[in-house]
Amino acid sequence: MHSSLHGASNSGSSQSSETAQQVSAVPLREHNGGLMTAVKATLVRDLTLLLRRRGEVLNPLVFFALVITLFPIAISPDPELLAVIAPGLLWVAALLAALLSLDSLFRSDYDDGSLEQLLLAPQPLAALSLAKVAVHWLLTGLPLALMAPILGIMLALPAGSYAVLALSLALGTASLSLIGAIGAALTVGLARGGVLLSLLVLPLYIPVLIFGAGAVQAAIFGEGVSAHLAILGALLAASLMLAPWAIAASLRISING
Amino acid sequence: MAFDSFSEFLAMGGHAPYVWSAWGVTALLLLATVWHARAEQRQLIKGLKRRARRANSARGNAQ
Amino acid sequence: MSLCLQARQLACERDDRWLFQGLDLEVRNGEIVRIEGPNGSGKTSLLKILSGQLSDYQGELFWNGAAMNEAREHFLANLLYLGHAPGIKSGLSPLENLAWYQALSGESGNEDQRLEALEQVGLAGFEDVPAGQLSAGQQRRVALARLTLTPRALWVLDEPFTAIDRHGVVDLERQLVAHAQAGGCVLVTTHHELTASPLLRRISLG
Amino acid sequence: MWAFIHKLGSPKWFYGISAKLQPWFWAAAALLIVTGSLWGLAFAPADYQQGNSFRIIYVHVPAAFLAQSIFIAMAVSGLVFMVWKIKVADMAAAVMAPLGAAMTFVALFSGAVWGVPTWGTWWMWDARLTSMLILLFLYLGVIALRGAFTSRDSASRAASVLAMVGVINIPIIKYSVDWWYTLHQPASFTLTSRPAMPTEMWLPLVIMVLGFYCFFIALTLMRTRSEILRREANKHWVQELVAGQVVKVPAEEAR
Repeated sequence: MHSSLHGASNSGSSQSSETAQQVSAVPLREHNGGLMTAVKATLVRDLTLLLRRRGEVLNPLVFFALVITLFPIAISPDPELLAVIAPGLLWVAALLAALLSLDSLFRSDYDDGSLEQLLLAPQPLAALSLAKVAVHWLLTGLPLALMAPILGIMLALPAGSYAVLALSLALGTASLSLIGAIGAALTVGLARGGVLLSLLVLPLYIPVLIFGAGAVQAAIFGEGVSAHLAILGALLAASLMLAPWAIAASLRISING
Repeated sequence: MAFDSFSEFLAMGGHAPYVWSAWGVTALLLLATVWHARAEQRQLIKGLKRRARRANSARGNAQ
Repeated sequence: MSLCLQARQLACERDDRWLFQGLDLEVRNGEIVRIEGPNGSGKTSLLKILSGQLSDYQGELFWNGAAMNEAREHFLANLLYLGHAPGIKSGLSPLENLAWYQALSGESGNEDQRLEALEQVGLAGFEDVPAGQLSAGQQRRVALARLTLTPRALWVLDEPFTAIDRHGVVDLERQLVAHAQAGGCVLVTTHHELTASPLLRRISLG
Repeated sequence: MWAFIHKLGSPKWFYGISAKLQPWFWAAAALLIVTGSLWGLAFAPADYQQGNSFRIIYVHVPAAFLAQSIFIAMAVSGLVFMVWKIKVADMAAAVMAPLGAAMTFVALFSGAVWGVPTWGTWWMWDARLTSMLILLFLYLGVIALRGAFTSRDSASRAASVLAMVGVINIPIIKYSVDWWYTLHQPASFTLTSRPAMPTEMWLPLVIMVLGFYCFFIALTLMRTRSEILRREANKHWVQELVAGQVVKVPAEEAR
């Protein structure tokens, strides 16, 4: 057992303090804010990276379209039946597509060592990770929300619910990105974290799914959707307040190995 | 007493399969957790004792 | 203001095994401190503890006399840590990589500074090549460009000589000595034998 | 106060005090559960609507209570571990998770079985059962996450964070599932919500609930003790403790 330490600091400390007096000191910096600079740079960096690898941005969208194609084939092409299940199908498929891309949120940063550097920045880690999540939503959740109405047409989604579908998805996927990022941060240090990530995150997605799909259904039945959207907004506000701290704490755990 | 006889008690007014399966599974799980905890404890202490004895005899041989 | 990083009775246990125990350490300006020890003796863990990344340790850390918890932000503002992985994004050019690192500490900086830093590490002409197309040694040099680009008093370098050619090793070693002479401080682990210098101090683990 | 918290945090102290407490909780659990079972099964009157199938309530409700309470206890332990670095709290959290999952399973199973005479089907997407099912997934997530790490310290901290995130979400999940259920199944019959239960019906239920809680405490104490031995096997006090017992054994063999 290697338990003891040989010749720790006694060997040279006295002599080195003498040398320390001979040399001038490098001026120490005061930490002077710059949080906005750091957040902006992180946003720009992640956007640039993802836009250079367009495949990664497109894959969730293709997955979304593919899954939606499977349902009429598996169930029935009957427009009336499809119209009934369309809100739920669209929401579940979008949710899975958003989940699919989560695993890579911190993975490449972890692998190349820049996550370590992110944690050592003299800025609040919560704010920096929020920037990363924002980019994830901008390039996954938002495109999914914009694409959903097109797939809605293919599922014979009744008129009048398209705007609500896109809006509820845009609001909801933002919460999904935030909650999912906690799971991604917890599993980033694990070699095969992908499946585990879904297991951790999917139960937490249920409230968003209920009110998101509920909003579209309410729109179809001609009921008021403002309550649903308000709750989705409240969920987003709560996630915005709490998730960044959980993400930061999780990242610190993962970096410890 | 809600039942007139023991056989009536067992029959649970025709709901016997449901009542007894629910209670049975519960009892089984509770007992299983206790048994598992006991087995776990015994095994641990046994392992620790074996280790201590080995350490003891090693010390004895050295002397 | 002088610089002082102190560790008192530092101990690190990793899954029932003590990596080190009762370690007292004081690092001041004008020093190069080399942490030595065989593989698995906890060199990287020690550097991670000293750079505030690992919280799972016993003992106390002080930065300029203040407990690390309270001085953390000031400490991080004066720290430059380079780990095993260079932390270079393969999808970004060296210039873009450096720009992010500069911004992380709150400085926007300008392109001339970054170009100059890259030139100093011998990467002139590679400024706009995606870092993924550079060799491992060149990527390491991009990371090392941060030493001149973002001046920090305390350098914590984990195996900085990895993948660097002989010429680069000499340059880097000279840079470490110059930093210490200028009053900075270097904490380093390396398998490369550093030239003896009055500024160099060794600490062995394990 | 601080001294007390840290004393409580010392595994050795906890090992000693839990040895004294444990038998009391086991006795209370056994007494309460046996009394409650006899009373609930044989003496409580049958329900005027559901007949004797209603007796499932005496296992379903305590299990459901415990399932939720254990998750909260696990999250609180996680918080204590993260804030004060008290390792015993994490050991307790680690042994609570499987029991919580087992209780959730009991609640689900008894609920499903109860559904057959009540609704005529083995599974209903009833609000309570659906929340329970989600809770089971949350438990499985925590257990799986703890198991996935190679470093025990990281595993503990990750599981603590997940338990805390989960406990914040449980009320939200419960609320949204209730809301979803009323939307889709307006004014339907739920298993356990009933107006004014007579005393001889709810008293055994209270006894069973208390018994289950005592059982949970006793089992957690016992398994935390095992966990302490496992994790502190290299510590001096554990070796002394075991050595004291080892010395006795050869003496017995010699006779």
